[in-house]
Amino acid sequence: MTVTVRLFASYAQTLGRSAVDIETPEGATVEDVVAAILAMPGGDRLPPRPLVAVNHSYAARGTVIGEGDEVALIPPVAGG
Amino acid sequence: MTVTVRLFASYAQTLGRSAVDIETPEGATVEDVVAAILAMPGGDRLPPRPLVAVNHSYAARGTVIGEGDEVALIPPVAGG
Amino acid sequence: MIRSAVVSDPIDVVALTQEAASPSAGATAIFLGTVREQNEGREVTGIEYSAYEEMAVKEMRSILDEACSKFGLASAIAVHRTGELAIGEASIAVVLSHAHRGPAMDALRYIVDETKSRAPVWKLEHYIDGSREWVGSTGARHP
Amino acid sequence: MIRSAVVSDPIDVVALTQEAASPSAGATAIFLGTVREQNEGREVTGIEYSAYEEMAVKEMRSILDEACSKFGLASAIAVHRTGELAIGEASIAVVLSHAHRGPAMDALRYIVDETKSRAPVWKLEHYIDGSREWVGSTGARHP
Repeated sequence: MTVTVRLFASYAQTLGRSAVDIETPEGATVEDVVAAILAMPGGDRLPPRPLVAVNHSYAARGTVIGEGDEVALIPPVAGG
Repeated sequence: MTVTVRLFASYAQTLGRSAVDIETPEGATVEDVVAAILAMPGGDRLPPRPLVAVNHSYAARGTVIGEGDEVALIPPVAGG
Repeated sequence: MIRSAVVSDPIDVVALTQEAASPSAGATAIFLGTVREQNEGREVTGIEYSAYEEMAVKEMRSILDEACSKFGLASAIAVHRTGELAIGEASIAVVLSHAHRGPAMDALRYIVDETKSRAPVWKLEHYIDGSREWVGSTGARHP
Repeated sequence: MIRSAVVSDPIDVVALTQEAASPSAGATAIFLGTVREQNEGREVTGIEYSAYEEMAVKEMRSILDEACSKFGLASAIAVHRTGELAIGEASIAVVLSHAHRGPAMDALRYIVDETKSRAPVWKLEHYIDGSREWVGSTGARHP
């Protein structure tokens, strides 16, 4: 399946875009999606274990991604 | 000397006025002024050890009152 | 800007916030004490605040100065209102600014707590049955 | 009233304070985060805030709900602003009310601290020399 991963702030700048499409097998986890992004050109400039959100909530690395889930890499936050 | 003692809130209500003049000898302390007020008619309805301010600051019971000092009995505060 | 005041008009929080603003401040913390419709189970219709004004201004100023030296504030303003207040009206406002949020909130608590226990201000609560009562702490911390 | 929002217009603190008002509240506590002219020794000319809006709104709402169940708030509102902000402008406002002052200030700290560490919001600081830099914590507390 295709998983669209949203990118923000410094990560979007690093990869030069605000989203990437990743091809993953059924049952892929957050960990798998992160590995696929890190393997992309420029992915080596991201931290090795970025935070990930699935459907607008922080997700553990073992979380399984389903069809249609909204996935995002979350750079170190600095609100307020 | 004559010391004018200001009264506020429940104390003013208890004694029916907002100030009382007390005659004291030179060298009188906060303690002496309080004793004089407690001895007045209605003074027995005040607490035995009310807080006292001299010149707009809380004063210890041994503080000596000078000519022209502003003395006040301070009921339990309840600001805010 | 360090300032304390006792006022009879409604407190203008926007004006105080502008007054406390500082380009060196990353945090503004504000406390408003408001008249509650209920106290200790009794229905309140309003509160009449009175103060020993000269002393309240001086004591609140001392508290602000203490907070400035403890916490290093950019600015601090404390205003207490007196007179008849209706439910929801603000009796006290503390507005301060600091470079950082942690000490801003520490200072807010310090100023509010100290003002409540030290400023010579009194409240006469009015209840729905028409009765009135002086409300007060024991003030036991003072000399 | 429990509400979180991400907005691009200036934050209207008066409107939020009115929105958070409650006749059962004796205390209103407010925090404003403002852009400082300096950060870690560098002169700042402004900050560009961006957010993952849907998630920021949801995460801030979760934090408000947590604070309500921990502290029993009468109301709580958190608003984060995005876009280009000048020195002194407010990037975040937290406004809440509670029957009593102690838990009001406890809750204020909780909401501000949690929002800073959890809400997906980022800042790109602009410096006087024309350079720009992403500012961020490590966010190490998350799964």
